[in-house]
Amino acid sequence: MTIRTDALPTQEMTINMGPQHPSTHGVLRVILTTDGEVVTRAVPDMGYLHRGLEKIGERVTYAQYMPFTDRLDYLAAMNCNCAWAWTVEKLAKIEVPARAEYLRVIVCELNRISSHLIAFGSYTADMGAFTPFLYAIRERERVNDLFEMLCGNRLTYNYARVGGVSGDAPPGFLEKTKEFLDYFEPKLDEYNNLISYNKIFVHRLANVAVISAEEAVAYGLTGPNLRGSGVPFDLRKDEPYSVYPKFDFKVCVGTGERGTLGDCFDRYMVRINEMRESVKIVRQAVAQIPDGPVRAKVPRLFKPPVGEAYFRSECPRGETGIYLISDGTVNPLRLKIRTGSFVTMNIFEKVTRGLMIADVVAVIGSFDIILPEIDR
Amino acid sequence: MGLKAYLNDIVEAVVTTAKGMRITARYGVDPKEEVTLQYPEERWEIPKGYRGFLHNDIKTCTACNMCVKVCPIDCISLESVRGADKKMVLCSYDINIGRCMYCGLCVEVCPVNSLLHTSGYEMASVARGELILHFIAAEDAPGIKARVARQVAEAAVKAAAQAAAKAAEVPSSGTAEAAKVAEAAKAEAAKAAPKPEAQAAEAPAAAKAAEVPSSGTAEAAKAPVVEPTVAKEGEKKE
Amino acid sequence: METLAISLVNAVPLLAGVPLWTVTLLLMVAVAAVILVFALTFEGVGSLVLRKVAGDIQARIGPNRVGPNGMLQFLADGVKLVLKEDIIPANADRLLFKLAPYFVFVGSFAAFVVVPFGVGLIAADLNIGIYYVMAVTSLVVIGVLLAGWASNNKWALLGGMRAAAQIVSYEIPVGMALIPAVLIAGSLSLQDIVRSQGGLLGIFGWNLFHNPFTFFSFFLYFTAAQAETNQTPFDLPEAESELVSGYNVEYSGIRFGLFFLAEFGDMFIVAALLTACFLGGWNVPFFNAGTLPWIWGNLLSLGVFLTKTFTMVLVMMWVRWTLPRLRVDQLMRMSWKYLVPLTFVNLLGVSLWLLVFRGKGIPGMIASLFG
Amino acid sequence: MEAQVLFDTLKGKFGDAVVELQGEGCSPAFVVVAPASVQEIARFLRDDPALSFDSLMCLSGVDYKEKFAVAYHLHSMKHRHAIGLKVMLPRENPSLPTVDDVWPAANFHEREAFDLFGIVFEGSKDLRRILLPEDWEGHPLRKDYKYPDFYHGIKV
Repeated sequence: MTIRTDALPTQEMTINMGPQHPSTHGVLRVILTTDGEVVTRAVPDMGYLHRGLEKIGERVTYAQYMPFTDRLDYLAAMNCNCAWAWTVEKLAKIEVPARAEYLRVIVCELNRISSHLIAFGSYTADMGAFTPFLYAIRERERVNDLFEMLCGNRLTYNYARVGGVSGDAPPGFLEKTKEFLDYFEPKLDEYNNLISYNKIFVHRLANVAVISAEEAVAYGLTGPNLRGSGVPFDLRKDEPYSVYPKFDFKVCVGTGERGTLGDCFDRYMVRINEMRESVKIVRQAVAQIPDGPVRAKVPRLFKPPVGEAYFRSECPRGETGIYLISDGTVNPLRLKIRTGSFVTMNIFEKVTRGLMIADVVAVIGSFDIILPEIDR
Repeated sequence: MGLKAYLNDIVEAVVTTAKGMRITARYGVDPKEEVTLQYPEERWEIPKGYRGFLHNDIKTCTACNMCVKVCPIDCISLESVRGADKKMVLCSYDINIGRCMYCGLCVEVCPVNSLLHTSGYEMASVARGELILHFIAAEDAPGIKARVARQVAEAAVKAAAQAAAKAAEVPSSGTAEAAKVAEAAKAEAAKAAPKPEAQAAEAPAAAKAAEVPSSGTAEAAKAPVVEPTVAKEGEKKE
Repeated sequence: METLAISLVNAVPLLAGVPLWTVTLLLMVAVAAVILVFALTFEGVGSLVLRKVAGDIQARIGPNRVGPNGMLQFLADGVKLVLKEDIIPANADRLLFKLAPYFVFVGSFAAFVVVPFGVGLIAADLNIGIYYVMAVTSLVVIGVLLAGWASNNKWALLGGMRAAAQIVSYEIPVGMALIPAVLIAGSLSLQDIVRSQGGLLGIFGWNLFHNPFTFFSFFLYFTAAQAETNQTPFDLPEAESELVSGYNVEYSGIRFGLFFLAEFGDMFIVAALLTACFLGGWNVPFFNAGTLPWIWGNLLSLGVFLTKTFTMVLVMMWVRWTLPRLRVDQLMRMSWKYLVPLTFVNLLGVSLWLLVFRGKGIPGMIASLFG
Repeated sequence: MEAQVLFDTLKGKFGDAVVELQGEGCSPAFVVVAPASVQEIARFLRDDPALSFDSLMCLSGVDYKEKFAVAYHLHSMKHRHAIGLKVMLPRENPSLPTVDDVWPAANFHEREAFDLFGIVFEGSKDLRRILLPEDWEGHPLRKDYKYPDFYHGIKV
């Protein structure tokens, strides 16, 4: 799409997109300056969901902060739970029982599946096909059922604990997990047939908002958005934590199969393929899980030593890095949460220049942002 | 764009559309694929360990205050007085379930397992005040306080009397120790006594207002308890 | 209509003193009322069916609370729409804002006039039937554009502009794709077109099977008509996930209801034209309904026509719930680079065919081979 | 790359601008540098082929009660090593040069630090409040922040 600048003089129009808009994935507000349908500038305006999670962290104890991490990214609460637990454990050098680590990996990967399902589903809904969204929700409900069985809640799990997890898997959980994986794996091919390779869908996504590998690194993109640009960087592989080194899986990267490397379609396809890899990881974890305790002894009045730790883990929306400073009291001195969505929004203004309004929706969907993570 | 690519485009569009339509048609005609749960009539099986509304069994609760301390958002409030046997006696226990986020930390720390999650999850209310669960009715608190105070006073008097008797029993020994014990007991009784009296002076009025029978022992059993099946209330209100 | 009026005056002695034009007028109003009731019923039922189909396809149930199995949902929806507060935005152009829904509704409703429901069931068998439909449905553009502009909402304006661009560009492939049927029948009247597909060939007498080019015309028209009625994948003027709700975003209550009804009306018109021009219309296969007594003949042909039309409506819904949406520039490209050239090639093909084979179709030729 | 080696390299290159190595209890270790030269050092860290810290993982403002600090967490995609960079700032009028032309990723983080701590990043291309409304008073993550009772007449 080229814009003729020598055409008749026209006036630019400022449009307010959001905070109530069906496809801004929450309360994101974008101030669009458009020339007809072509966006000349799109400035994101965030903060509508700012709850001061970092400030809250300074007045609650390390254990009490766990439920708040659920609210960090409600579609991948398990990953945030575990990220917090791993950070505190890194700071206080706590050894976690092997079974707990396996359980954490299982729930993290299941949550990654359910989060990517929402990403896939809401993306297709943004593109105008509502049906795949409901199929995705259907599958996600099954994951929620599993989590409900495990920890008693369907959305805000609060499952991980400093030093382990809140409870062992109930009998039948691992079997049901396997059942789900068997059910879920063929569905991915169905999605690909239904929508991924649909001509219209491909045309909407391919060659839109291309981000080169250098740009992606410079702007600090992480997770599927970085891998969509062809950078094979996955914290689970490259900075292994927990028991991830024990599993065999592939790092999915964009290939530019239907357009340019680093376009919306690549980012979308990375997520679809990652679900397959997550299935693989969960299968291995379920097969290998050892017996034993699920919680290390952590004093009730837990005081980590004075120190600072930065821990990053691979969440569905990119790297969630927690920078934690302890002054030796029961409360953290400062914690900063660096989330994938927040950093991704930095590049938004750059990539949306010159796209059409419908493409802005495609870009938001392909970044798979979630507002609580941006606003915290 | 060559003619071949042009025609290819058309063919691809038709083929992929047909593929998609085959899948949607399959779901469309297969009634087994419907996954909707007709909620008020059908319900899913609630697993063990479901984190629903909180319920505190105040008969087992030791008023240890752990749940209040661990709650990240301060939705539990508890008031207790020290009873005659040095144990804490609850006089109010409120949970604001409008604020509660069902994280389960309080249940985890409860040493006597009196605080538990129920499987209730339905509650509709028009006023926020209704969302505060009172496990001990607010009007019973003064009565309980008065009763405990009376018991403490009685116990103190008894202890003093016993100590005095003990002291009297062993006058012949005449050791300084026994005298000391007696002295201490008296002092304790004296310390304990005035306070309950002062409270007792206030208590009758409050007790009358609340029409709590001062029969003492019967009270504990009578103390109203919020039923665990809060869900029922919600249904009734609907 | 006038002939009907004359026969009515002759038949009923009571009307002898009444001037003929009064009777004609009254008759017209009566017919219009019947069609309106039919259109409204179809639109209501259509919305219910749409939701049911959506439910089935999306692995859920769909509306099932109002009435037995949710059958009365559309009544509830209608009552809700009528009773809802009618909000006009403070800075809207009030007159145009109020006018716009009527334009849209009239545009879609007026097309019902020439729909050949049965052997004799047609409100007005205009000799320019197809052109009339195309002209009248274009009125929708004006309504949509007015709605978008008068709402004083930028999203609505974008929706209106998209609708105008879209409907105007797709008018050409729609017209071009219908011309083969006109060529074969040698008339623009829809009744004539339907009659031309009757005869002893049964379903092979349909224009769909007349020759390869008409076969393609059917699909070309289907695609272009989807776009003209703003159905997914061409629902850009509404584009829920982009423009929130497009041109009707500021409308509520019955005004919104009119847009909503018009949408289903358009859907019916497209399906009816598909049926009439390509699927043999009300022709009962291997049977001439005209030979039956008036009432039975008409009922039978009406049944056949509605069955075919509803099937087409279902297919449209099926497509709607499968495909994603195109982008604006892709929509334009699809019209001007794909549909317009293809329909022209097609038209050329049909004309040549008719010239070479003297108006005979493939099934007709095969039939004449066997005597 | 060892933090000590990196510290020595930086010390040799920038002298007094590099203050100390904060390794105790910190992971990753921090190199504390003077505020004025942070941009220069950042550019060196990014461009030096042996270091090539091309990715800024995180940039956080910190309130150490007596002082403010800005912590940079850097990572190299090429060499897969990480280091922290820290700048200590006075409580009054904390300001330092921006690094958003070194790592574009810094922009949002800097805006956040400006928003929640009031740390000014000089030369930033776009330094506005990011999470709080434009007219919010105070910087909430400061330890001495007073919670307001009302915002535009709405009870907070």
